[in-house]
Formats: sequence, structure tokens, C-alpha cells
Amino acid sequence: MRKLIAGLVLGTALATMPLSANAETPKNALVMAFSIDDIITLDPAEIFEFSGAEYAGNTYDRLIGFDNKDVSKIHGVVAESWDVSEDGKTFTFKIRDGIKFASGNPLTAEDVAFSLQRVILLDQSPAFILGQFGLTPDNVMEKIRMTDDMTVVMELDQPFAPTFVLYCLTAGVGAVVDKAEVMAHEKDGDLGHEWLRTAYAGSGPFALNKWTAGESLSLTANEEYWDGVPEMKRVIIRHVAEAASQQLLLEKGDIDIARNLEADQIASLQNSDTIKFQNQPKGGLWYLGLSQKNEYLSNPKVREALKYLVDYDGISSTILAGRSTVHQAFLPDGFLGALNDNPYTLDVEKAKALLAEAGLPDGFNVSMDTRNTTAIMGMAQSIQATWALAGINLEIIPGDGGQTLTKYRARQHDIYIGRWGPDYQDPHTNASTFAWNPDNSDEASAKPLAWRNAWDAGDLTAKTDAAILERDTEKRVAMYHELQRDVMANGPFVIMFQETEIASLRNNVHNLDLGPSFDNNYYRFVTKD
Amino acid sequence: MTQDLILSVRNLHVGFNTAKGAIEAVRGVSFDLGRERLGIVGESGSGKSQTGRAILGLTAANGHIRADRLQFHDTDLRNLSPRDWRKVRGARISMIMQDPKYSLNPVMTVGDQIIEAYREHFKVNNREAKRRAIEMLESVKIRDPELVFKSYPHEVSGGMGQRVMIAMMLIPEPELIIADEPTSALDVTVQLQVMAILDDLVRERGMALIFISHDLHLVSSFCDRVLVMYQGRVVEEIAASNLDQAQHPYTRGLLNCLPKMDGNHADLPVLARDAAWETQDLT
Amino acid sequence: MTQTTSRLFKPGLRPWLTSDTPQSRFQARCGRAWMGWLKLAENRLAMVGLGIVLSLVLVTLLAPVLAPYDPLAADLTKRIQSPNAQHWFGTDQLGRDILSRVIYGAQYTLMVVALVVITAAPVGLLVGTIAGFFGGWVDSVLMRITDIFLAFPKLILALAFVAALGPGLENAILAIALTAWPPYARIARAETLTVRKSDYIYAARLQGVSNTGLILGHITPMCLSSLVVRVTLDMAGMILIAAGLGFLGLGAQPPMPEWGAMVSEGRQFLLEQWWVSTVPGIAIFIVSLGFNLLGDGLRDVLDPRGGD
Amino acid sequence: MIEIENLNVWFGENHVLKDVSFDVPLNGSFGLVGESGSGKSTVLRTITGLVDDWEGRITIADKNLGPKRDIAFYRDVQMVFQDPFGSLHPRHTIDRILSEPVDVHKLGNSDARVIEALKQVGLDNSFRFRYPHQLSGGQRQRVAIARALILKPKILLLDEPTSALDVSIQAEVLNLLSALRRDLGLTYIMVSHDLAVVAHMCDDIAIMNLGRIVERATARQLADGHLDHPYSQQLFRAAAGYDRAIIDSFVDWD
Amino acid sequence: MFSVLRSNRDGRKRARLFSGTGGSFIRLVFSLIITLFGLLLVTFLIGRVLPIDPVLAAVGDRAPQAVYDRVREEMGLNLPLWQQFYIYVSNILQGDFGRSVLTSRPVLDDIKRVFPATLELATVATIIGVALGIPMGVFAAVHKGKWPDHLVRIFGLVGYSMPIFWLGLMGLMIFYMKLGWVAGPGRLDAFYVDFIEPTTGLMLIDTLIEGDMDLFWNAVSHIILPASILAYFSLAYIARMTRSFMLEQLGQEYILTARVKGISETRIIWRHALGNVMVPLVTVIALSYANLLEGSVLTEIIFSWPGLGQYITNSLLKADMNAVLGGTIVVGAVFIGVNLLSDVLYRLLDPRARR
Repeated sequence: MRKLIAGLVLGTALATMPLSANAETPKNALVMAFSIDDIITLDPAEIFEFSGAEYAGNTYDRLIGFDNKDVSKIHGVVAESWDVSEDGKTFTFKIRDGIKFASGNPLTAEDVAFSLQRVILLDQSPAFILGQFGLTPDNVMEKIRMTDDMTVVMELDQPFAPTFVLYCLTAGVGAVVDKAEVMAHEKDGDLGHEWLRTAYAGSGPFALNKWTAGESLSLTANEEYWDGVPEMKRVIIRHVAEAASQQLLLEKGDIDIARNLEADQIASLQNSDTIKFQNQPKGGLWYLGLSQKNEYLSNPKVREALKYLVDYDGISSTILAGRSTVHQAFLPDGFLGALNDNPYTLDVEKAKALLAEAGLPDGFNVSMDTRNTTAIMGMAQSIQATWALAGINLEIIPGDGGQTLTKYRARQHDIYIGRWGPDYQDPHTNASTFAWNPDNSDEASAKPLAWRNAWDAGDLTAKTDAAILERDTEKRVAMYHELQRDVMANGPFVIMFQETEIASLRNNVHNLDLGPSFDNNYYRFVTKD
Repeated sequence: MTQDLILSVRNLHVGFNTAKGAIEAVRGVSFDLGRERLGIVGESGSGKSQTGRAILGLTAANGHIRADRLQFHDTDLRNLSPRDWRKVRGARISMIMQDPKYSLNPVMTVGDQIIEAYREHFKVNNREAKRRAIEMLESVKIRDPELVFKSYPHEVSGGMGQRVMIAMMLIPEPELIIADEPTSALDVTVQLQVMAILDDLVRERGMALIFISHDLHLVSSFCDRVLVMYQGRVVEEIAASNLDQAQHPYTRGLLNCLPKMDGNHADLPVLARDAAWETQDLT
Repeated sequence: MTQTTSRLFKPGLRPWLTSDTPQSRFQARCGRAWMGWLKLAENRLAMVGLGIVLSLVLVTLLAPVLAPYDPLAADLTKRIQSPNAQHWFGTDQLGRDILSRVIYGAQYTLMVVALVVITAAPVGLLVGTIAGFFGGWVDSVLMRITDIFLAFPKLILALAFVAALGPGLENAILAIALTAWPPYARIARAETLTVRKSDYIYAARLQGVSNTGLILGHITPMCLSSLVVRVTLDMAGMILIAAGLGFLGLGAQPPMPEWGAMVSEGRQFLLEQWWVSTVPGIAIFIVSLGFNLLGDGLRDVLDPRGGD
Repeated sequence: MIEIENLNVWFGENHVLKDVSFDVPLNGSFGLVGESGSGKSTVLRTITGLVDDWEGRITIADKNLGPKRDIAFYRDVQMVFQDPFGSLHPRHTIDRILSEPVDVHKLGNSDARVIEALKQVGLDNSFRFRYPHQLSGGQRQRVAIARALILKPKILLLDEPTSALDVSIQAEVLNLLSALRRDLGLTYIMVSHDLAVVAHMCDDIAIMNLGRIVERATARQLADGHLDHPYSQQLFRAAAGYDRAIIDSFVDWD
Repeated sequence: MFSVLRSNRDGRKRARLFSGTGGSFIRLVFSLIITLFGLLLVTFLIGRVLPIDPVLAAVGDRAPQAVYDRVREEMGLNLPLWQQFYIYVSNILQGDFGRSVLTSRPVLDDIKRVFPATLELATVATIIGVALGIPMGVFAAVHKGKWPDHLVRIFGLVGYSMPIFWLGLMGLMIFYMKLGWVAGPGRLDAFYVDFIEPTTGLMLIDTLIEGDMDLFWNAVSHIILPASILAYFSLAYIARMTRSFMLEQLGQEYILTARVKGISETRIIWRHALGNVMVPLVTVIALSYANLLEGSVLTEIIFSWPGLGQYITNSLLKADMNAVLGGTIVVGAVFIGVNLLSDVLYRLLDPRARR
């Protein structure tokens, strides 16, 4: 009994005592709340997830980079310079001297060649980015080779536009891994893949300290980084799933940056004197995919009507406030050839007229697979409400990401509301999915978004293929403009918004470098007062 | 027999508030008790147990006691504080309950329960208390007191349990023992053995005893004096030896309706109840 | 007028109900119910609970009359307004009136409760009484199955079920029922075990009553009271699990104004625009409280032992 | 009418009945006396088929009993239990309790039969729709007897039918049972711990101890105290009431 | 007339085989195995009917078809169902729970990491729940029908009736944000996350092992709020059950005996009655503990508590079936283990249940 009372007293004491220490993160460490439970691997040859890519972007050096402020400015990173052969099929890279891996090994052409070959040989999800150049596991050892300690040569099967090739090398597959370190952990000829999934062998501004899946990721600064040592000696990324929890942590000062605040939370913090925001338009597009297997949606008039039935401005200024801009073409702003005119606005009368033309004056019933996140649900419900004005009865089928996506990929949806993020910085990445569908049968081997929505893209497929071979940039831009206009008018996509990332920062945090894609958000320049 | 008066009860009423209205379980019971064995007999619902409990102030929470006089030696048992009650209970008045299966705490050893009863009233150390407890177990004729001391209630038989109960209730040497149907859960031979033990101990220590039972036969053969209760009232008071001369038709009826071992299979005389018994005063 | 009716009512019905010598089966049953009601009516908290539950039914029935707005009418220009004269409980993220949504949401809450009760309770009762009555291998098999479901993480089982059938209120209800029956089976079995050996079951068996007759006519009524009590107490839990599934996005589908989903949708505004999430939260709380109070009162009436 | 030969019963490891044999003639009344644990109730439970693990021979009305009792068996043999509080279903009205056996055996005309059975045990029609808790102990035991009688059985097994009742009520119930046997020509086996009750009710008596019948006696022999076995003698002496002198001679029999 | 002697001796022998202590142990183990196997089978089947593509979880949305097909084959999903189950069970028997798709690690390692978090939270919550629930239940029972009873009842019912996510967020807002009494989401301040090398995985113990009192208090201040909120639920349940058990015990004869002995009411309540109440209460506490050990998904999400509940839920939603199966087996085993433990405790507390 006495113990019980003691326990009681202790319990009450604990419950009422101010236990939390003064919340203030150390000056030389960056603490960030971020939804990182999508990371399933740390091997740059396999990483294809948003936060995984951000990790790789900060810990590995890539062959080529671009300026976050102006994507058209491409520069070398590991490659000091490059040459393109006359016929446009051979690229020769000169490797930068003086880069060191975290292991202490110097970075050489051997590592670069190995890294690129490894991507093809492992054949994981992102391998296709290099595979587009005709590289296969069978030929890659001869197509990519080092000619001397500091030179790597890459041979392509067609004379692709150089910008296309270089942009592809700015992606995660262009990351250079430490061959000696990786091969030391090779098992059963897996090129160290099994090991690297949870380990690190890079030369970037930060090195991996520890990854606890679904929990935290911590990095330490590379004190010998060739391009300037980061001021933050440690970066700690904590997985915080609940946005409200992120907000609390940020307001309280337990973290420096919150990455996943929702629009309304941001709105409510606009007047805060301790928190500021940093916006960066991203390549992600919010769109509706309209399955052409659906009898109503396959009607071009209906598709057009639906494009007039979204409250673009309303959603973007409320539900997605600050987190998006209206954008209706399949190339996001900032991409080569991106089209920025947005012809569609909410116009119920026009939509009704189009529906009447389509023989559906009273509307119809249709369902939409909807991922159950706040933003998507909000958009879906707004769309549901505006479509109802034209008599279209939209049933929202909510589901988890995995679920809705499974259905989408199996072409079992009517409408899918989703986000598409480009894989690399070249326009082909989106053209090849929105405007390209070589085989519209259920058994097709290539399954771009056009295929998922059962849309026969017709001659757009050929036009897309032609665009990557056009070496004249201006002509190439014109080709993409045409593709975008065509898809905008006829495609089975209601492209609505371009994503803007908003990071919420404590006032004393500066110089977070957010890039146009999820793999170029850099921590290396961050400073704190 | 009533040379020195121990307990005096006058016009005792015990009532209960229940969902179905107020019930009077005891209605004006009066008696005096000396160093003797007094039997209270009655059928179920006659108020005999409630009379016993009222003396110990153990009437249930929804009940209330009223009496002109409820005097135990110099202590007025009406309106005692809980503190004062604790000095009376166990130490001066004690009670033996019906079924040891339910009236002993199942999760405490027999020894602990006896020691607890002793140490509540005597400031002695544990070893001394244990010695006394073992002694007491011996005196209720338990053959292996050490073993029983360490046993839990479910490990001893009904007869043994009731002996434990007696030991526990007698160890603080109270002056008055109330035995409420102490043997009705036991087989007949065991029942008599337990009563013999109680009898011996009470005699040796000069204690007074109130023996409450439904068994007129048993009570009359055991006690000195008998109160017969009916519907909350005492209808007859009689010396046990004179039971066969009982006057009240109720008492006589009770005696008559018992089956006898006379080989006679004829119908038993049935008690014919008279409404007047419920109000008539004891003459 | 009320006076006359009550005067007519009182001398006529009360003695009939409280009669110690009822003249028909119907009267006996009514009398029994009346006594139970009197006992329940004494418990003021239970009456509060009953009042809440009845209000829930009433609100469900009268939703179209009571609700000031269309619960589905979104208007982005009016989003997240704090409580005001036009919108007593404010508006949500799509500018819908929260009061109207809460009123319309009552029916889903009632539906959750009713459907779970009519699915889980009979299943648990049947499994438990059969297992307890027959014992032996029947008991072993049924109790192993019960154990498997009990040992399953409840929310996981519900989640898996909802994930398999697709999200939606009906499936969420089924999933809850699926996780709710094992405890009932346990209770019914325990009750059956104590009842099974009793003399009146033995007596009925000696009358030649069949096993089915024993289970349905003799054992089940004895299990019913503890089950009713437990079910009533569980209702709050069911509403909360349904809300929890709603929170995970697997319960009711938008724009259905289910309370759990509403709390869930509004939680991102909880820190600043508290009412969006709190109003349906309070509604859940009040109804759960109502069922709990009623269950507590019923326990006192039906289950004098008070234990579980 | 009833013949029992070398009945042995086991409860798991416990051998609770050892070679019990007796017989009861038609319209006879047989008493089994013993203290708790003597096995007297087990005899009745075995006859009614509640005990699985037994061997020996039980013959009722010239029919050998097998492992299972069929429904017809219960038309012939009925039982009255010790505790009238426990043997009536607390949630059933008297009407339901009495009409159920009529319905089960499809005898029909249940209303008349219920009224008749109530009348037989001296209860009027006003009891019909009450619940057991609204009845006194004696009234309940009458209902229990009425339930046993409603199938018009030939044999009634009585398991301490009055030990939970006050003596005045006991007398009424015993009288009722005697009258019923007389009027309906029933055969009784009665189990009791009370020597006087058995002596009053039965013609033949067996005294049981630790699963065995230690002595057989007639009611006359019992009345005269003609008992041979020391256990029965002790039981007989104990029944005479409290006598301090005799008690010390008691021996423990377990 | 022929007479048949009935003999049932064989049946008796059979009965004896299972009646001993050994028999009941064998039966217990057997039923445990059956239960676990059933759990496995049900989980496995759920995994197969789930309309989520497990391959997708591994390769991501944008993987080319060829990669998708290869991974599908690697995962053994092209085999017939029974074969997949057979492979899975035989792997488990060899202690191999497979690899989680989501974390690229062996499931067993993941569980070793997430289970202690849940264990710690559930244990602290149960301790709080018991420490407050029992006295409250006793208090209510002793004052049955009076205001303390109503107060405890209402307090308990409020706990029963509150959506936990709402309570959790509100708790954070008030105690963390506004009052600053406790620390926020997570098991430690974010900055400390990799300061502690998990030895036991229990933060409160690991920090003590490291001897870092600052970190220990940090861990305490993190666990206290989620544990209290979970505790509120078990507290409500425990208080309620304590009350009704207590009322039952207070009506028993032995309480009267104790009063007759002149024992103080305090001792009667806390020693005599509570001693008996603890017997059935152990089962109640064990059950609520077992339920907490399943991992409270919602609490874990709101408090960013990397526990088992969240792990299994996430795995399930991403069709990471190895992880779900492994987690379910652990939960099932824990559930069964806690029940066994309560059985043992029951025997310890109730002399009648001892042999």
C-alpha cells in the first residue's frame, strides 16, 4: 500500500512538473521534421522515392548539376567538363580532381564508370533513365568505359539531344559511389547492392550517420568537402507523420524546419514572428486521369467539359493555398519548353453546353479513386461539389496510396486524382508519360500514364520520340509546345496545378536551398543565427 | 442464572429501506442476558440473525436500529462511534458465523487471520501472537495446529473451518459470543463435535453465549434458555429444560411438525399460523 | 388534459403492472419490464444516458427538419469560419455548415451502433453458448477460433478487412463487428459454464428438453443480461473505433458527414480553428457518454452482481 | 420397479460409488441416508443419466439402462431437487416452467395440464404467471414437484427435497409427497442426510458412507434403533440432539 | 431378458491421460501452437486478398514493367498460394521472418526496434492506470452511490468516451505547447535521436545505462503525456472493474467476520477486500495491458512514437506482408504470453487456484 501511495505521488509529481527542457536546437545542427517513411533504400541506383532522393542529393555528388535558380544553366559537378562527338553519339567526361569519398578514397573515372554501369546492371526502378540511351546489362561494360584515370566515355545508340542526355545525368542515377568501398561489401555478385541499401559510400557534402526506417535519418557534415564545408555539422531528420505534430514541434522550437505543413496550418502561421516560409515551385503536377475505358469519359466533349468544371482558382487559393499554382500543361513551369497558358477556368454553363452536345445534358455517375491525404481529399471534395453543378455525380472512393495506385496501374479506375513528379529535368520525362503510348493493349510492356488511362495517343507517340532526337533546342521547344497543346485539348488528363513546396522554418534558419525537383533540396548552405 | 447482567435489550427494532419499501425485521425485542447460554430460535425471516447483528452494530448500511435500551455492561451500544465499536467488537463481544467457507478470507492463511484478530486488541509481537494462535488452535482440538496455521481456508474441511472460526473469535477472550447458526452447514456428527468444543470453551472461560438457530431441537438440548421468535417478535421465552411445556401455539407447532423416528408414516401435524401472533405481546 | 390522462393512466395501469398475481404471460412480462424500468429510473445518470440515446434517435429522424443547411453544400468562399450567427458551430474546410453536418452525422453513428449490435452480439452469443454448453472438442475448436480473433491486433484486423473490401462505412462496420464478437463469445461462454451445471438446467434436461431447446430457451436468457450490459458499454468503443477508422481514412467516405471522419478531417486545423474538429469530437463524446451511462445503469438493473 | 446392481461410479480418479446395489418395488419408497460425500446424490444422478463414467446394472421397469437416456425415459422417471431456489429457471414464469415438458413431449392441452398440476400440489391458478422470485421457498418446492408430476411419471427421485426449507414448511411438503405417492401410485427414491425425515417417509432405508451402503434397515428397525454398523449407530445417536457426554465417543469416518 | 453390463473403463483411461499436470501443459502448448498457426493463416490470407500490390511497394510507382515483373518473381508471388504459405511457415520455423520491403531489413530486426517502444509506452501507461485506477475504484466502491462514486464514474466515462486522437492532440496543445510541462512528440527530443544506442530498446532504461540523467529526464518528459493518455483508458476500465469487484467483495461474509473482529475499516478495505479483488483484477489488468501492447496506432501516429502498432499499420497499408505477418505473430504471442502471465499471477494471488 505504501508503495502504491508512493507511486501515486510520483505519478502526480511527474504529471505536473515542467519536465521539458528549454527547447532550442544547437547552433550547428539542423533538426527537421519530414515525412520520410517512404524511404525504402539508400542505394542511389535504386532510390526512386521523394525523401530518398533528397537524401541522395545531399550525400552523393553527381556527374552533372544545374542551377536551382535557373534550370537551363547546366554545370559539371563530378565531371569537370564534357565533349560531345560530331555524330552526337559519344559523350566524353573529364573527371574533377581532388574529390574524396567518405572512406578517404579519391574519386576517379573508375568510380564514375562503375557507378553508371552499376545502375544498368542492377536494373532497379530508375535504371531506365540511362537505359533510354540504348544501354543494357549486356552492352554497358563496353558502352561506358574509362579511358584514363580521369576520363569516362559514354556511347549512345542514337544522336539524342545533348540537353536530354545531360539532364538525365543530373538525376539520382548520376550519383557516384565509391567502388572500392561498395565492392568490399559485395555478396553473390550483387555489386554491393544489399549492403548499400542501408549504408553509405559517397563523397557529398554530408555523410550518413544513421538511418532508422520510418523513424529518423541523421547526417554528419563532410569536413573535407571539395565545394565548401557545410556549416551544419549535423542534420537530423525526424519522421513525423502528423502535420499538426510537426506544427507543434516547430512552434515550440524543438525543430528548425517542418516540411509537411498543410495549407491551412501555414495560413494560420502567416503572422507568426518566429516562423517563416520558403516557397519553391516543384515539378509535381496535380491532375485527374480519366480512363478511356469509361464510356462517358471517352467522349471528347465530356473530357472538355470536365476541364471547365474545376474551381482552379478556388482550390489553389484555399485548399492548396500557397502550395500550388494553376498549371494546365504537362510540362511544369521551369522545364524546357513548358507552356504556361492556362485556358480553362470554372465555367459551369460552358460545361453544361458541352455535356449537352455530348448527349449527356443531365450528367452521369462516375467514381474517383482518391488517396486519403488532406490535400487530395480537399481537392476531390471541391471537384465533387463543382461537378454536381453540372449534374455529374462523382463518387469518391478513398483509399490508401498503395491501394489507389494498385487500382490505377491495373486500369480499374474511372478517374484517378494524383500527382505526377518528373524523374529528371528534361521535358521528355513528362512527354514520355503524358503523350506517349506505343501499345494501348492491356498486355502492353510500357505503361505510361497515357496507357493507364487507356488513351491511344495516336501520332503523339511518334512526335514524342522525335523530340528527343532534335538537337536544335528551339525546334525541340516548339515540338513540346505542340505536344502540350494537343494533350491539353484532347488528352484524358485534367492537369490542374503545379506543386509548390513550402518549407516552414524558424526565423533563425537561413539559406535552405530548395530546387525544382525533390532531389535537389540542399542543406549544405544552411546557416543559423 | 442471570446473577450478573451482561447485556440488556429493550424494545429493539431493526428496519430496512429496500426498493420495495421499508421492512421491519425486528419489532420490539427485549431480553436480558447473564453468564448463560441463551438460544434464539425461529424460522427464516423471523429476525433472529438481525437481532444478533444489531447487538454488534453490524446492521447493513440501508438498515437502522432503534431501541429503548441496548446496554452491554456499562456501555450503551446505541450510537457508538466507529472507533468505540472497534473496541467492543472482537475484544468484548464476538460472533461466530454460519459457514466457514464464506466467512473466512480465502486469500489469507488461517494463522494470519487469527493473529490479526489477536493483535488488533493486544499489543504483542508477531511471535507471541503466533504462539497464542497455535495454543488456541490446540484448544479447539485441532490435531496439527502448525499445519492448519499455515493453511488457507479452502484447504481445511467444514468442521475444521468452524473450529478455526471459534479459535479466531475466542482468542481475544470476549465476554459475549454470538453464534449465528454456527453448525447448520455441517454434517450432523461434525455439528455436534463443533458445538461440544464451543460449549467447553465457553464454560471454561465463563463467557456468555447467544446461540441463534432454526433448529429448536438442537437449541433446547444445548442452551439454558430459549427465545422463540416469530415475524420479528419474541413469542415465547422458556427454560430449555421445560421446552415440552411450551405454551405458545407457535412453539408447540414447531415441535410437533418435526418428523420423528417412530416408524409412523402418518401425515405430520402442520403448523397453523395465526395472524394474532404477529402483534400479540409476550405474556 | 395531461392531468386527466395521467389520472386515468395511474390507477388503471400501475396495479396491473405491479400485480403480484399476473393473469397472463403478457402481463407477467410487462410487470417485469416495469420493475426494471423503475429501478433504472431511480438512477439519475442512467436517465441522462437514456435521454442522450433517445435524442440521438430523434436527431436522426428529424435531421432534415433540424439542420439549417445542406450538409454537403460546399462553398470555398465560406471556409473555416468560426462559430457565428449564421453558422452556430462554424464551417469546415470546404465551407460546409458544421452544425448541419453534425446533425446529419447522427444517423451514421446510430447505424454503426445498430449494425454492430445486430451482427456481433448474436454471433458471440451463439458461439459462446454452444462452446460452453457442449464443452469438449466443440469448446476447444470454437474457443481456439475465438482466441485467434482475440489475439489479433483489433485495429489491424479491422484495417485489413476494410482494406480488403474497400473503405466505406458499411465495411468499417462489418470490420468492427468482426473484431467485436470474440469478447461476447467469452462472456457468453463463461456465463454458460456457471449456468450449465445449475439445477434448473439439469431439471429441464430431465424434462426431455433438447440441447437446442436448452441453449436457446434456458441458457441464452441467462447470458443476455451480462451481454446487453457489455454491448451497451462497448457501443462507445465502437463509435470510437469507427471514428478511428475514419481518422485513418478507411471509414466513412467523403462527403459523408460521419463524425469520426469530420474529426479526422479537421485535425489539421485543431491548433487554430479548434471548432472544426472539436464539435464533432464533442458529439462523439456525448453520445459515447450516453451509451456508457445507460450501460452502467442497465448493469445495476440487469446484473446485480455488478461484475463482468 | 427399480433394480440397481453393483453400481460403480468414477469421477476422474475418484471412485465415488462402490458396488451399490438395492431394489425398490412398485409403489415402494426407498431412502438413502448419509453425510456429505457419501455418494447418495450420485446414485440419483447416475440413474438420470448425468454421470458418464459408470458400470454395473440399472434396470427400471424391467428395462436395462444404456449410456444414453431417451426422451421416453423421462416420461417415467422424474426428479425433485434439493434447492427450490436453484431448480427453477429465474427468468421463466411458473407457466412456462410447467408447460415446457408438456410441449417437449407433445402431450397437448397444456393449459389444462398446468392448471391441474398446480392444483395437485395445492397451488391455485394465481401463481401461474408469477416468476420464481415472487414465491416463497415452500411454494417453489411445490412448483418443482408439480413440474415433476406433469409428465405423470411412475418414479420420482427426491434429492433432499426439504433440507432447504423451514421445519413447518418441511412438514407440509412431506405430507404432500406422501399423499401423492398414495394417490398416484408413485415409486420413490429419497435421498437425505436427515435420518428422521427418511424414517418418516420410507419403508426401506440404506445408510451410505464413503460410496458404500454400510447398512440396510427397515423403517421399523430404524425406529427401534436396531442398527448393527457402528457408523449407523453413531448417526442414529447424533440425530437425538446435543448430548455432551456422547459426543466424545464419536469417531471420524473419513 | 438379457442384461448388458456397461463398461466405460477405456474412456476412463483416456480421460486419465489428459488429467495430470503434464497433460494440461501439453494441452496448453498444443492450443498455443494452434492459435498461433491460425493467426498466421488468417494474416496470410488477408495479405493475399488485400487489393494492394506488394510489388508496387518494393519498386515504386514509376518503375518500368520489366523491373516490376522481375521483382514479382523474386518475391515468390507467381507461385500458388499454398506454396507461398508453405515457404513462409517453413522459413518462420527456421527463425526467418523474411525481409521487410519498406525498411530493407529483416523483419525480426525491425520488430526488435519497434516493439520496445510500444512495450515501454504500454508499461508506463499500465503502471499509471493501475496506480490511479485501483484507488479510484476502491474509493468509488466504498462511497457507493455518493458523490465520490459519481465523480469517479464520470471521470472514467469521460475517459471511455473520448476519441484518443482528439485527446492526444489537445493534450499536446495544452501540456506541451501552451504550458510546456512535457516534451512533444517522439521518444526523445529530435536532436537526441541518435545519441542513444539501443541496448534494451527501452529509452528509460537505455538512458540510465548510459548514465545520462539529462537524457533520462528527456525520455521521461516525452513518454509521460502519451502514456497518461493511454493510461486514461486503462484507468477508466480498471477503476470501473475494481469498483464492481470491490462491491462484490464488500458484500461477502468474510468482511463481516473482519468487522466482528474489530478490525479498522481501512484495513478491511485495503487488506481483506482488495486482497480478494486483486484475484480477478489481475486478469482485467493483463487484458488491458495486452491491448496496449498491440500498439495504439492512433496514439503512436500523433506522438510520432515509432511503435509496433504504427509499424504493422504502415506495413499493411503498403502491403509489406512479411512485416505484417511478423508483427501479427509477435502481437499474438505477446497476447498469449500476457494471458499466461496473468494465469500465473492468478495462481499466486489466489491460494485456491494453487495446486
